[in-house]
Amino acid sequence: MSTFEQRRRVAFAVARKDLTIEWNSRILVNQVAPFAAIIMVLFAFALDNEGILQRVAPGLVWLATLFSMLVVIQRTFAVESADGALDALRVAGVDPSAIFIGKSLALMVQLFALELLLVGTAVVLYGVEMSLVGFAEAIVTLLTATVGLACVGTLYGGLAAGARGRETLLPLLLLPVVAPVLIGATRATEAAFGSGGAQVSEGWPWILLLAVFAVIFAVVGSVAFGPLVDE
Amino acid sequence: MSTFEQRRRVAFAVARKDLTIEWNSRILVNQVAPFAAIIMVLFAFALDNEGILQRVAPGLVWLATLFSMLVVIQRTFAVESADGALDALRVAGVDPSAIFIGKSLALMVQLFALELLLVGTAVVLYGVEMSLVGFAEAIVTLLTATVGLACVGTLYGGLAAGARGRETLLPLLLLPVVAPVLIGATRATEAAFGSGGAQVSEGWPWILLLAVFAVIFAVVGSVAFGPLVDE
Amino acid sequence: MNSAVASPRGTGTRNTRILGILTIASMAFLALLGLVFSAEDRDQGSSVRIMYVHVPSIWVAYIAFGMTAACSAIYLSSRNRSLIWDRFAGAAGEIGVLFVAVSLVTGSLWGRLSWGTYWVWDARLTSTAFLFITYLGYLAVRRLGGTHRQRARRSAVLALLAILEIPLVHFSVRLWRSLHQEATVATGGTDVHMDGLMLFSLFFGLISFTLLFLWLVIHRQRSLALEDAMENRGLDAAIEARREEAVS
Amino acid sequence: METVIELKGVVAVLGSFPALAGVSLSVQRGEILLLQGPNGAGKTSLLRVCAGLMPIERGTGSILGIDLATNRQDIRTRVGLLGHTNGLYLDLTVEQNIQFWASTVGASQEEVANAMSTMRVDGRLAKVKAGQLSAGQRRRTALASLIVRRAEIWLLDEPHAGLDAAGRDELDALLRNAVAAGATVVLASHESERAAGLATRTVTVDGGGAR
Amino acid sequence: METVIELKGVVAVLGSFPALAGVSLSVQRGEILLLQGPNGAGKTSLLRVCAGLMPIERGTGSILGIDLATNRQDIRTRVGLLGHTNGLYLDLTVEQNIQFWASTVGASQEEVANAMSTMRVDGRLAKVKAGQLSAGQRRRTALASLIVRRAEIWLLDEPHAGLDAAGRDELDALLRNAVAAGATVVLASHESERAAGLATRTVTVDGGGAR
Ligand code: HEM
Ligand SMILES: Nc1ncnc2c1ncn2[C@@H]1O[C@H](COP(=O)(O)OP(=O)(O)OP(=O)(O)O)[C@@H](O)[C@H]1O
Ligand SMILES: Nc1ncnc2c1ncn2[C@@H]1O[C@H](COP(=O)(O)OP(=O)(O)OP(=O)(O)O)[C@@H](O)[C@H]1O
Ligand SMILES: [Mg+2]
Ligand SMILES: [Mg+2]
Repeated sequence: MSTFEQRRRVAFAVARKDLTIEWNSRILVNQVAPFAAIIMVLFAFALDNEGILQRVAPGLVWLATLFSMLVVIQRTFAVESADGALDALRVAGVDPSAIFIGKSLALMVQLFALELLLVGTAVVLYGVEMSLVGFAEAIVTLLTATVGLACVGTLYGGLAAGARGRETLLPLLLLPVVAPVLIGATRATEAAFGSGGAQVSEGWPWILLLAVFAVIFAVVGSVAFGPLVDE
Repeated sequence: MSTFEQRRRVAFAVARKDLTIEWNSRILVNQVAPFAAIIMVLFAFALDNEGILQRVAPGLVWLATLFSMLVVIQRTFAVESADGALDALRVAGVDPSAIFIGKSLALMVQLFALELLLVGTAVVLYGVEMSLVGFAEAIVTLLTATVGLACVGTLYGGLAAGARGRETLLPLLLLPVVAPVLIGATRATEAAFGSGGAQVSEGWPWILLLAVFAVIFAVVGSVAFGPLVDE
Repeated sequence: MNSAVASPRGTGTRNTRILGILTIASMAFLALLGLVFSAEDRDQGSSVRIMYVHVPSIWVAYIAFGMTAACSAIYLSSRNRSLIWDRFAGAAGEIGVLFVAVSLVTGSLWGRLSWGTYWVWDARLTSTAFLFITYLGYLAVRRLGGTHRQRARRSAVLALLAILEIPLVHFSVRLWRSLHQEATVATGGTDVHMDGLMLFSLFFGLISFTLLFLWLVIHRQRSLALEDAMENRGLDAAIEARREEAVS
Repeated sequence: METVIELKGVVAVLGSFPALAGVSLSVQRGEILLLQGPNGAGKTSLLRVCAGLMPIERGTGSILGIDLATNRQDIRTRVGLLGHTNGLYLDLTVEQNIQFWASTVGASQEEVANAMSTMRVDGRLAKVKAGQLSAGQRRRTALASLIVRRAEIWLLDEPHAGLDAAGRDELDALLRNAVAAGATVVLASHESERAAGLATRTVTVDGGGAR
Repeated sequence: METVIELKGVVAVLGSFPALAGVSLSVQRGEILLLQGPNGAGKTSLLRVCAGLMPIERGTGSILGIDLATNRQDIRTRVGLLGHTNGLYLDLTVEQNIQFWASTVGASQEEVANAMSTMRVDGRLAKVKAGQLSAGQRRRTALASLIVRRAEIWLLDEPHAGLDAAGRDELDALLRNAVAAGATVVLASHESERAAGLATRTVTVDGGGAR
């Protein structure tokens, strides 16, 4: 077993590597972000009748986040398995929980950037007006939801990465689990945006739910990533 | 240039190969279909307030089709590039338009099966009651929309297949182009379902639009696939 | 376990046959209770009889998934990692999925009768659907391939994660005010508003469904054991054939 | 003597890097030409240019008399390339893979069976998915599906790599037969002794040029 | 003499196929063991079992005294494997790839620089993305990142494949140095002459067994 210090070093190395890959290839900036924006527009096409759109804006933000997340996770593990690097990682004896933490961290950074963009788009397009407290609440919602999503995404992404046909196993595993995040984050965002007359204060219990989810999956992920991915 | 007979043979060979791959790996049946069903559930969950859902059911069917289509296309080209088979196809001098037609055919079969499932789900879940004419209209809508989607999906899927980071390039290219299909198919399905008091007869103009789209992309695809994918 | 493996004719033993007869008898009695003896409901009329299938089957599904998780935990923590625990976990998972399906179907039929629609996107219904999907995912991962031990370890971890979904389903009604019946029986409170016979029938249903579940699980576990044994025998033959490949 | 490959001052770029920096080469029908040279010299790029896969930036070239700059699609129907990757469908069995290539060119069942037994991927292996094969078995399958494509020019990138001792001999025999039947072979290889015994001429590629 | 690899009747399956059908093998510290045998014999599988990547179904084994059945994670920190694939991140440059592996084991900048110059992927190549390298250059990069991992047992699957003539000599020298410094090497190869000159002992793998 590796020491705490070692594990920290490896986790940071992994996170740095993933962010460097993003930096070298600019996939997130050049492709995922526009993709997410297009999703929001598509929703508008499919759903716009009689002002439904304004009411469901927070839900759309989070749906778009989820779908983009699928894409980002697939990419982050495609990178690992393209030339057998995941095998190399495993045989290098790198501590699985350090891999988990590192990849989750990198995913968090990327997701958070994406969500800021999506929320910003929603605010501008739908003319949302937020109070200062609402703004703070929105940021806290983004942060807690992101931690949970990144952890659970990394966990199941890793499991699906080894399997043939991984493009499709991942969503099957992931979507039922992230449903609570979707609800919690949507309700909290509604509170922050004040959609449909919601009060800012109504958001905090949902944020608590998000935090619980994040903690559970951060802990479970660190422990379970090894057995799930390694064998 | 190859003769018509040759081209037909190659197109069927390609389609057969793609369907055999699906048969060998059962990805569509075991994973995409559940994925599509989950999407419908998630949408419903994120958007359900005050009966919005019933009204937008046809839109959801088509959104779910689109997202599953992305997955299927990615898979169909991942299979080509996993071991450089696309290069092998190109250097074997296989007529690109035959590849295009073959892959589109296979995609049509798969998409159509998927859509039947989704529409079936919607009918059961939302308690849609269709007249016989409505039923016929729904089938025609599925068929025409599928041809268009399969053609445009194959075209851009092939273009994205060569590129690094294809997981994200494809949706970016594809989603804006299929927006018209999304609208047309949704309106036609609304007419067939009778959602929001729509009449069955209102659907046919939309189906015409879908047919025009299908024809355009079948023709453009046969011509443009070579230049787009080859270079 | 080995007795089942040794007998090539089936997975039954004397004990399971007794269990099977018990199950059938109690099912028959449950049918009588539900269809004949118990009264119609004041509001719901005859359709309330669906309850005697709907509610026990979801509860038994909880039991099944609980068993999957427990067997998985035992598998992971035991020293010798006996595969029998993995087979019990898998068998219970499969049958649990079956029971959730029964509950979903009966629930939506009931919904059609009492709410006028098969399905609404209410928290209880949706979370039940997610539960169903989660365990479909569990079964999919069981079929991913690899050695028996890989399968066992991977799916055991997943089972421990999946069980977290159950409290979510159970408390969903309170978390999100919903159309669906609030927990009326399993609240631990004293004010149960059900007529005595109804309540009895419900609990009797729980017992008979549990018997059915046990009976199915034992058979399924044994047939899984037979499958594994067949695979082992197949492996012996395959090893022989593989050795022949050597050109020497 | 008929010239089947003719390149003059060909420059071909990858990204912005000139993988080929002015190659001139001419190959006659019936030759077995060996390309040698250090890693990164441009051997793979040269083969891909000849296969019509990589466009040329400067210079002129023709393959089997067809112009490289304008008519690459026609060239491709007449050459066969085995690259560093095998070009197999990993979810198809060995037999299905070869059948697929056979049906694209209209080859008969007999040719398929012959190709499979030549590369010894018949018997048990025929029904194994390509994704489950060992490295050498994949290489053999790729060669078998090349055989059914009946190319006039065989372009082979390190064809011996991964093959076992018997496979190497089988490959050499196969290439000699193909040449006897009128084909031309260009192969890149780092195994100088083995390849030199097979080749009728050796060209050294280095720094994007050929000598 | 210290035994670093000890396998007894090991069976390992891929899907339901016994890739190893009862292998017994023991390797002493300081050996350079060559695995030979036809395609599909089980060489790759044997190396993956020794690396702790592939679980064993029957039999017993220990690597560096650590039990293979129960403690694979601990084995992995002490062995290094070069498989048929290179295990590179194609979007990272050569230098970033090697740096990454160095930082996972805590190797110094000097070791990184040394490894890169040993495998001659320094200079221009250091800043090229791994995905843009030629086949041999990738193999070199993979070897360089193996060097910084400082394994006690080197497991190499056809390490010569793809390397140019100079690279082969460099690799041989590298392996001899590693052994002199206390490592053990097991390599699979089809290039019998070259590998036989390097190896101290040869084992033939065939039909999932070893002789
Ligand atoms: C597809 C539709 C339905 C689904 C998926 C569903 C699901 C469930 C679930 C998961 C439970 C167990 C709750 C728990 O204790 O954790 C349950 C209990 C119950 N359901 Fe349903 N249900 C459906 C429709 C209905 C309908 C239409 C009715 C009656 C109007 C109904 C009445 C009940 C009752 C009375 C209980 C027992 C509640 C308790 O005591 O805890 N359900 N249902
Ligand atoms: N985008 C790029 N930027 C810089 N250099 C590049 C780029 N793409 C390719 N290269 C270089 O182009 C050359 C390609 O060479 P090629 O693959 O033809 O070599 P090769 O002779 O086949 O080598 P090997 O024996 O290793 O297979 C390599 O030196 C590679 O580093
Ligand atoms: N799922 C499967 N079904 C049937 N056979 C399989 C399966 N998976 C692997 N195999 C077989 O297992 C063997 C694996 O051998 P391995 O890769 O260890 O061979 P190798 O000695 O490395 O061969 P090479 O020299 O070609 O690299 C091959 O014969 C392959 O066909
Ligand atoms: Mg090369
Ligand atoms: Mg091998």
